[in-house]
Amino acid sequence: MSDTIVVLPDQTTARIPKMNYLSKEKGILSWLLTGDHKRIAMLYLVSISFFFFIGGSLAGLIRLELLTPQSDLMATDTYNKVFSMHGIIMIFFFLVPSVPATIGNFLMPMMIGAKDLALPKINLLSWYLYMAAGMLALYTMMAGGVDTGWTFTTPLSTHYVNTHVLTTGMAVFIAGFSSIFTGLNFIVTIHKMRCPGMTWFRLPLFVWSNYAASILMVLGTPVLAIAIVLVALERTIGIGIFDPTKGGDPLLFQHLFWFYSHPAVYIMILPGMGVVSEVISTFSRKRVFGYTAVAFSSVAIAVFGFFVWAHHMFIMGISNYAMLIFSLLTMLVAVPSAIKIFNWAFTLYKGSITFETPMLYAFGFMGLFTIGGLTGVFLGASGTDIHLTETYFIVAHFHFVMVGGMLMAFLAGLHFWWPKMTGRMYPEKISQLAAVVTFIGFNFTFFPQFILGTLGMPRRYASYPPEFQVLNVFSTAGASILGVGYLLPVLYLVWSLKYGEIAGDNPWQATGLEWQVQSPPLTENFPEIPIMDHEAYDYDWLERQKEKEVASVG
Amino acid sequence: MSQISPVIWQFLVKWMTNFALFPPEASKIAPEMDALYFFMVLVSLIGLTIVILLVTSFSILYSKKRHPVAVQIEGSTMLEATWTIIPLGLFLIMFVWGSLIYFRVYTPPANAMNIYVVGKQWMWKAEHPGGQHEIDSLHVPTGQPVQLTIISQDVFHSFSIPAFRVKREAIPGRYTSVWFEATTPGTYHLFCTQYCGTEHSHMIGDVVVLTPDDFKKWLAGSTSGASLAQNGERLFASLSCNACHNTRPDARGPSLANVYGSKLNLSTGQQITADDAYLREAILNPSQHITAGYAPIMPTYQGQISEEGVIDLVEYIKNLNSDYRVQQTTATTTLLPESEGTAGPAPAKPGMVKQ
Amino acid sequence: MIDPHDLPEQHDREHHIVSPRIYLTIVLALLVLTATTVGASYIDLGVLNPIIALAIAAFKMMLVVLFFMHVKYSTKLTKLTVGAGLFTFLVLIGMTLSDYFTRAWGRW
Amino acid sequence: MSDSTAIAHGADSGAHHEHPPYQRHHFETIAQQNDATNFAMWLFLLTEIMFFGGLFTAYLIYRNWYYPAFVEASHQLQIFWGTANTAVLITSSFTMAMGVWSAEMRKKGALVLCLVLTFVLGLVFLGIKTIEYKEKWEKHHVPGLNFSVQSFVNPQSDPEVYNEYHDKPLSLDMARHTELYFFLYFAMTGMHALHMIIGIAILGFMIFRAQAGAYTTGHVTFVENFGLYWHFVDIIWIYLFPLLYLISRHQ
Repeated sequence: MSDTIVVLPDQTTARIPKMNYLSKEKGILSWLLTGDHKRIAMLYLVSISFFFFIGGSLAGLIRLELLTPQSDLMATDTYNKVFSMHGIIMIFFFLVPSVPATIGNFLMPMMIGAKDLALPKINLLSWYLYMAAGMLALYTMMAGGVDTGWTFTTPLSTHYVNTHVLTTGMAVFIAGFSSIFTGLNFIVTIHKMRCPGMTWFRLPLFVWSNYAASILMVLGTPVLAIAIVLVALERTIGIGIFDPTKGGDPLLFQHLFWFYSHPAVYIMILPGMGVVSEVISTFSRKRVFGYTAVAFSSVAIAVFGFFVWAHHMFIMGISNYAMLIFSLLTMLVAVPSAIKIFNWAFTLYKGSITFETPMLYAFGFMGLFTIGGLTGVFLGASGTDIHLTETYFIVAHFHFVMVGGMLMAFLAGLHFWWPKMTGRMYPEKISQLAAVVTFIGFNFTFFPQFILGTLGMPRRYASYPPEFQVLNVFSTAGASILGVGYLLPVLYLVWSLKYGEIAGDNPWQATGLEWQVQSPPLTENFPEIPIMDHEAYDYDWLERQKEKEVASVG
Repeated sequence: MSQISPVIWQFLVKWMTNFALFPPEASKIAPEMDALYFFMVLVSLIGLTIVILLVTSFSILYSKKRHPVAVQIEGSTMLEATWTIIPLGLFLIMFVWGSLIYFRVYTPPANAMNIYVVGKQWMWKAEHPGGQHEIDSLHVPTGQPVQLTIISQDVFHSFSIPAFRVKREAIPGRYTSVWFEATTPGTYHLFCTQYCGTEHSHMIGDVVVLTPDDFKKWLAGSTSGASLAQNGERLFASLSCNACHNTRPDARGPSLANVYGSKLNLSTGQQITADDAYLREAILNPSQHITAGYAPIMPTYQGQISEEGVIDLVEYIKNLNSDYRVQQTTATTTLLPESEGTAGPAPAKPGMVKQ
Repeated sequence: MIDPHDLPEQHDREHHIVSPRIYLTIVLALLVLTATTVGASYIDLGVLNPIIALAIAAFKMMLVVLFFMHVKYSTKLTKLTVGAGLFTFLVLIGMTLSDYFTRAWGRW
Repeated sequence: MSDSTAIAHGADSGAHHEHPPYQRHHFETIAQQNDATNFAMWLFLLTEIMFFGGLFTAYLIYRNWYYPAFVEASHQLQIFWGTANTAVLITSSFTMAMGVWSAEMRKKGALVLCLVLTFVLGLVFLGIKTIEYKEKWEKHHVPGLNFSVQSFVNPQSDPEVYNEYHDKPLSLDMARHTELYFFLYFAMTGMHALHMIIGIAILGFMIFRAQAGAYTTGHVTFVENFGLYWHFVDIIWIYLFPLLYLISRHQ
């Protein structure tokens, strides 16, 4: 018995299908004016990768600076700008659009048996907004940057810094609308475009989790938009709404900001959870354990996600009573994540598991997200929050969730669907190596930061007391390993565009509708609209399909 | 060993000699918080171990080589209920435990010694009631609950002492408080943990914990002459507060003797305890805090007194146990113009009063 | 209320055309309510003033949403969407205010 | 929202030729398309609710904190103009609803008339708003740019308002907080007016298209969705009017 499920067509005779969404039209205009969700997904993929590497380089600079206790590589204000831009770019220009706008955009219509998203032009508009926002952010960086941190805390951002708060704010505002439009498009598509027979409980879990994330995008982002507008007005004409000397409450900004930015964490992680559900099911040849529980836990996270924002403000002067409510609700929102982790683990039970790259990344996700989630409880319990918040503990916590969770999931998804997107396989061995390197590098980078945080090292410090140096050196060393781990996929994925093996329709023997059509797919996805006549993750159905094909060919 | 480059060698030496894994516990609350912390670490480790064990054992047992055909399982309500309820229970324990600690940290005991802390870009200024000022450092005695009344003059800062496990945001325009009781003499880190602008990482200092005797010596050795209340008294006089706040029968303002800690009936019908925050608000935004029976004639002092000046006034009012002091102050005020040679009401320049 | 023969094209069975008579009734009701709310504001009712004004506003909103915006005749999905919007709106306001109101209660 | 044009790179499959020209390639039926765009519009309105939600929250908080300032500041608004504007906007909502009905009934003339009426009423609303804004500017009630607390520390200096309400003078610290009221007033009504302006611009475009007969061929989704938007803007005003103008008249 071989230890892989990959079934590739005979490489000597196999060809990439002549008609596909990539070859349909040529020329740069056909890309820039496209309405095709797959092409827009590719546009997004290129642009978010670009921003990821900018944000990544900034992270590299941060780690280099922190190699020594003094602020010797950069002046403190440069350091402040670097970490601010790192946060802004990574969150608004990479993590929020990463899985939904690329993988989600590409696959959502195919998974539910539709020809496109419901609003293709809005989809394209969303990308243009994203690019406009991105360019504005880049311009800001060139023009001198911003040093408010990604949280734009008032009154610092409104009255006390002289950097480009307005342009950055505008960039975030526009990027917000880009993500509103993506979310809106997904919700409409999932509600209205499902093919015959595709009931809610036959949807792949990837669709469920993107649906939950979309709800958060649509309902949360506008509040961020208004908060930023108010900051801009406060900064330009001094309206006093966040200015304590005029009777305003600076904490109100944080209420509005975190009303979006806490759900934003779920916007970032939920689609990643969807990817992991798909990958784990495919590589263990089993239906996801407790499909309904996993589906509803996504929705539960989305709903509860709106009730917990003030846990970012426990020590910042919210009332003790409000603290009690928000802390309690925070504990509740941790439960659905726990459910997911255990359900994934039990999906493996009595499966038939293989260990291709996406599966390795998914395992990485499970381990790191478990740590990230559990350390979140440290911060949700108000007592320990006092000691741990605003330190490297919180930095480590959200990097475990965002980088260890989301980025792992993104890479899992990218490798998993790469054959579908491009028609070619990525090289397996080196990508497995990259997955392992990433995992090791990640732990080296961020685990020491938990200890640093417990020791009390504050976040956003350009210099620190010398006794923290050893752990910081570890962290920086790990970051260089992590950097290699991220660089490798870029190299071999680009390489594979030309030299990768021809993948065929369904290299993983997966059950999703997207795998039942050619790779790369046609512009209209399906020659004719499919009819869903089986449950999601029905591997027996797949077997019967194959037998039928063999019979008909024979 | 000689092959190892000196840089790495230095690093190893440093590691062996100067490597912290856990912060010192130097306050009464620290062990309590650490108990919860280690409980959480334990729960996390168990949870993580379970997940890792499940994943690795299933990966070994049910790899494609050993287990070529998957057995389809729909799910198990029992199991799912288990891993819903057990984490929920644990999380709720952590919630209750955490909240208890939270309330302990933020509810100062009645006998706490009060120290005022003003945060500004980019320094901490601590003011002891006896008038001792410190910049970027804080001297406290062991065995005595110390309450910090914190305020920021500009942006959000956060006063953090990791060794005590306490931290509190310094908010512009509002007093916050935190308390601790130091247990071990020594010097500990003091950080600003809320990002506050360019020199954020230099807004650090030392917390020096002394034995009660040493602390007394330190207090005696670093006094600047006048206590906060005395400074407040002078400010009270120079702002002519006593023109209204006195005990004369026709006084336009309420008498402030023993006002601190008492319950006041406001003109809005609310009842409020006169604490530090109330006194501060009543000076800066008087019209929202009128005592019942008085006309809203008090002018605002917003923008005229620095935060330090307000602290002096608050401290003065706090210590007003009888009207004797006010009358004395009244007497001084009448003397002031001649004695200081200034004509008319002295301009309320806080800088003049406090340096 | 509707005459099925009036439908120019029955491309959507759920599509419901509201007759002008209903629109007219609603707009008159809205104008009357506006007059009422302005009138009520001239009478001193103490705490009741804002309550009445907001209640009337809520009622007006309901009329607009149900009839002008056809939610009364729409699918459950539309109704759910409207409900979800109101719910999140109330969460934002309610939970933020929960902090502000309890701050005045003091330390414990 | 421009769902009435087929997208440029649509599928060229011959199976779709029997569909009406306004149906886009990726929808199976026109009903599905209408449903989808209608639902999308509703979701867009949800984002709008949340957008205004932030402002409403701020308003409620500060009104509670600085009640006397908010009361006296709101006395500066003229209920007459507010009421007139409410009536104008409600009527415009009615004409818009009638427009949707005309489109559904394929009455081109009626549709154009309704749209033009809505357009005009929208402009009237903005005109009245301009009168009010201008008065605020003249009385130095524009926060940040042109603000003075004169009318509140010395109400008699403003005889028109004083004769109606007999406001007591506010102390300076409270009077300063009227700036917050006026900011919220300008932010909320300004944001609302911005939505009106966008709506009026789209209306102008629609009038031309309607004259060309674009909406009276049985495909009314665009008009319908625009109607939803217009009614939503109306609803925002229905709340702004009592909150800003009315509820503090007597306090």
